Amino acid sequence: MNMVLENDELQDLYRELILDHARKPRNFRRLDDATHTAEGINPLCGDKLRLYLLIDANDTVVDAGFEGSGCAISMASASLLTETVTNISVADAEACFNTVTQRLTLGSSGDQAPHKIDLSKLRALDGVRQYPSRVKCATLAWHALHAAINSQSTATTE
Amino acid sequence: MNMVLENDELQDLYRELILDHARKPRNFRRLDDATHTAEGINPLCGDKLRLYLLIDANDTVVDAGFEGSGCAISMASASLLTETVTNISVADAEACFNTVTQRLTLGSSGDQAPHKIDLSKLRALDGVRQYPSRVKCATLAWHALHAAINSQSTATTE
Amino acid sequence: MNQPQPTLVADIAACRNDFPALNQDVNGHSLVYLDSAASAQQPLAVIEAVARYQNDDHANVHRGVHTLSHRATELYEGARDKLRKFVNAASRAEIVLTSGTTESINLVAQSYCRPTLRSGDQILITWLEHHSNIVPWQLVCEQTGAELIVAPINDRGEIELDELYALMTGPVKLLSLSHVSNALGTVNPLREIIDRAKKAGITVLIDGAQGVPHMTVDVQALDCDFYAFSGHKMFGPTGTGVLWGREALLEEMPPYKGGGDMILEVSFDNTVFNDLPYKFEAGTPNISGTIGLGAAVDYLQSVGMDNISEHEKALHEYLVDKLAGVNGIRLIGTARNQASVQSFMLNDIHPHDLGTIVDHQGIAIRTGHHCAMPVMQRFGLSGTARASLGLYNNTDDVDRLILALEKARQIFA
Amino acid sequence: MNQPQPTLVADIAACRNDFPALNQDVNGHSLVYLDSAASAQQPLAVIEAVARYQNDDHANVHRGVHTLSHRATELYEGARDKLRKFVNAASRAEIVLTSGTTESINLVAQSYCRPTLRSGDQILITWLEHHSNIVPWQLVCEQTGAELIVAPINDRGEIELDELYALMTGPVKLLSLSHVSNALGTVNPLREIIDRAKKAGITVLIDGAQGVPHMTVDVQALDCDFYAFSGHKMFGPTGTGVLWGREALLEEMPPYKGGGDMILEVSFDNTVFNDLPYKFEAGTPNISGTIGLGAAVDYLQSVGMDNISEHEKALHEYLVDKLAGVNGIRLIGTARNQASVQSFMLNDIHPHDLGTIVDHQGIAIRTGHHCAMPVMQRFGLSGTARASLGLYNNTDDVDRLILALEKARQIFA
Ligand SMILES: Cc1ncc(COP(=O)(O)O)c(C=O)c1O
Ligand SMILES: Cc1ncc(COP(=O)(O)O)c(C=O)c1O
Repeated sequence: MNMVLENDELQDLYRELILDHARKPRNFRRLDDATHTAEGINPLCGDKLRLYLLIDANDTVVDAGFEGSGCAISMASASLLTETVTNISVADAEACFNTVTQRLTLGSSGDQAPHKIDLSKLRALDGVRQYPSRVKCATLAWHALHAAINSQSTATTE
Repeated sequence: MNMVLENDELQDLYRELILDHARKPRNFRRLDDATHTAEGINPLCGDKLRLYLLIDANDTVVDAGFEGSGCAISMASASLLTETVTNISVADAEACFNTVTQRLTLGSSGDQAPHKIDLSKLRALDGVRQYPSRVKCATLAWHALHAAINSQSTATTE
Repeated sequence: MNQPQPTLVADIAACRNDFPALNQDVNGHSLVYLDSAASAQQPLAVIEAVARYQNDDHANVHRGVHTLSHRATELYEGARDKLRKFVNAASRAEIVLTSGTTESINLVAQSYCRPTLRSGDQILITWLEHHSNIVPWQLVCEQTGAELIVAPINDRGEIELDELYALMTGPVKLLSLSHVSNALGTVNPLREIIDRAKKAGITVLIDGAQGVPHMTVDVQALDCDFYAFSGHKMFGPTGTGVLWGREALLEEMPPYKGGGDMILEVSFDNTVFNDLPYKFEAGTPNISGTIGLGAAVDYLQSVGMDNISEHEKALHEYLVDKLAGVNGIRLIGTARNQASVQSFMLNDIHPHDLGTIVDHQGIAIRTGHHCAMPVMQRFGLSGTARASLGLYNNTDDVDRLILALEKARQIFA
Repeated sequence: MNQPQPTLVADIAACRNDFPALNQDVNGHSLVYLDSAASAQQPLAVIEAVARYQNDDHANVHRGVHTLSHRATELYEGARDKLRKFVNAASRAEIVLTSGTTESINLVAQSYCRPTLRSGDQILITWLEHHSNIVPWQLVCEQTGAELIVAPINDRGEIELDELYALMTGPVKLLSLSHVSNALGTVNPLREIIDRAKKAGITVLIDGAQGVPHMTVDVQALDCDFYAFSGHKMFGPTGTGVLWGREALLEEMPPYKGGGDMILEVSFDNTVFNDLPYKFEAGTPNISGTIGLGAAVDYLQSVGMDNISEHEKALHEYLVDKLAGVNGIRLIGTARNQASVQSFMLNDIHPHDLGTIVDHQGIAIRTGHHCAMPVMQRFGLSGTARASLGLYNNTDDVDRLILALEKARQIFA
């Protein structure tokens, strides 16, 4: 990151990890064989993304991808999400949803996710808490995850 | 009038002449042979009156009457009106309308009415100027007069 | 005065000082404001909340990432949360912010009734209703061919329950009923009526314009389907109001108005409406007014709705006693359960004249039809004089009114 | 800065001090407010007019004979008179007070169009419009079977006039068009367009939400049929607005909402509607807000609309020049006639991120779709950043924005 940021908070929001995932989102692709999918809409800005999950017979998420456009925060969050939920059970994915959204909205420590899942990268999103109007950007993909798992077609963050 | 009125303004509004006409309105009757009629509605209070005019071939008001209910001010004003416009020409009646409404709303001296018509009794209504919310009560019948002469069916004072 | 003073709730006496408008002279006399049923005065806390918002926090809501927009949104949505708690709605999605009771009722008429009513269907109201709870139904009946039917009231100004229940046996789709009559003060037995309506499968809207200022309202306990009220009658700003509706019903209703904020997505092929409650809130809302309304809720809760009810009940009894002592007074509205709203006539003095005479002595009462012409017709009157008591009134106010009425009686003697 | 300072209208510089909200720090920097197109700040004169009314004069309007009710009515109707002069309406009957532009447009859609449109009829709008000037027409088209047709815009954000005129040859009943685009700042050539529409027998509504804050509006000179605008964009309170309409058209239209004040007489057999403008004003209006709006008109007239236009034009040129110096800036909206509203993109930085970064430096800009998604679609964007300049902005504000954009560029380098 460029050194013009004399300001800690802004630096905290746009961490190198976030900017990296925003520039080069992982799993940015449509899953043609998706078993579950949902759209996330942020009415504030009109941004939309679509999340795809491939869930197998053992209720394991075996693949995840997304498409759409959005700000650095929402793109990075979606990208990190797809990495996080691949190869874990649906129940664990739902636990991740709870942990992440609670951590971002309530600032709670969020110990709902099983310890076996490494959520440390997602700490990169924590800077968003200082920007309440941007929390919705960070949680958008996660709401879409929750919707997809629960077979709803759309999630909004209002 | 009772002597409890220590206050000039109130006394000015409820002059003996007003109270007398309000208690015993003159020409309070329907004219079955009316040639012109109009209703006056005061939306503020819902009061209504209907004015009847009998206008002959020479454009003279040969008879005037009214029916309806209202406050002392509107009843007295209607009563005085019927006395004033009987046996004058339609043009003079319209001039009286202009004079009276202008005197009450603008406080202008109102010299539009021909001198031959005696409007002195109508000065009893002048006290209403101190009560802007009541001016409409005093002008209601006059607006009905104007409407009747001009073949409109209703006049409102809003 | 040889009557004992009623026991009013002690702390409430001090509330009067919270209302700057009451501290003024009118026509050379200190103001006695007995017109709260038309519109209540505002406590300083409300006036200041609005001014503070304008001075420090104003921006448009919902749409911006900048700090002021965020602050404005938090304050505005915070007011919604307060209102939700105030009427005990199950969720904030059920609190639709409107410009007042009238708009809330029109919203239900146009979005709930208009798309579904058919010729042969009926809407049921009562003779007690305010024009805002009559005309919207006349309009939608004309638009749909449905029929408006009306339950009568008795000489005390109470709904004839037997006749109301008899009417419920017809093809009635909606009952719309006031919580408290603004003209007569009648408090309707909502729990019982709603119960009967539910059993008959009838949707129920309560016009709560005169309910919320006087008593605790719990929409879940009432078990109605819609509850409408205005900010300005509960010590908040004009241009604000609420439609509470059951989420399941609101969910099914098409939007009322189109515009910004009520959509998720607009294109010329396909427009997607927003979630509740935003689906019903098109355009920039009354942000400052709603924030003021939130402050009014805080104020009411700090005084306590039960204290307010108790105070007003005692003061209303005092008023009725005193009026009874004035020669030529006829009370209009003598329901067994009555809020602190009292209509009356004095001899054959037209209410308008009465209004002017008491105003001349600094006393504000309302005179006329109170936007309830059918009630007036029911009593064979074109209007009444009405004194309505709010939490800030006291026995001195009543005494001043009585003296002024005596003077009027003498002028017209 | 090596550019010469533009010549701004001298007195206007001092106006900034009239706006208390501008005198604050946000995120540790003095506030630069560049979001007036979303909602303008209020001068102290407006804030105080509202507070003064609440402190001294509040009561319900139109219905009372007592002194406060009379004062409130005079103030409220006085605001209507000011608004009439402000847009040069022929009579006060033509000034319908609403809660804002959105409601004004919905009123026309529901009361003018809905009763008369038939399947086969068309409503014509443009790609420039705000959602509030799109969705009401989508709703009424769905209700009536009429068709919504849309004139395209070019790459500068100007309406393609030839195509607009070609569309006018169809069965078009109404043209609804913005005065000024809120997303792109385009000032539409109204005189010419209205002329063509009139010749084709088409009724014309102008969405003036972004017109009135920036320039003199004369509805008679424009010769349109309806003109809609909002109080909060012209330095007045939220929850206020106007629908100006030609008296002859308003006269024919059925009421929009039912309720108190819009009737002369209510009975269960026969309800008589009130005269204009009251027929369209059901229920207790936004009294305090409208009085504040009257004060905003006074304020604008004391500054002078021509001075405002001149100031904003110079400042907008300055902004465009400065933006041109920022590496990676792309202006969205480059109409030849443009108001002081400027959308832009900076490299591929998402507007949301840009908004947060400049907010962090105390600068409020709007980011997103600006309730004009079709405009965004036209430019292949999901949103833009938008700086909108009001009479209180100055070159320092622009300079601060430019510095903040440089910082954003570097973060995302
Ligand atoms: C061009 C235009 N039209 C309509 C509107 C809607 O105005 P309001 O939200 O005040 O109803 C706006 C502002 O949001 C606008 O900019
Ligand atoms: C019982 C009742 N219903 C409805 C209304 C209408 O309320 P508003 O004028 O605030 O819309 C009122 C007050 O005027 C009322 O007293």
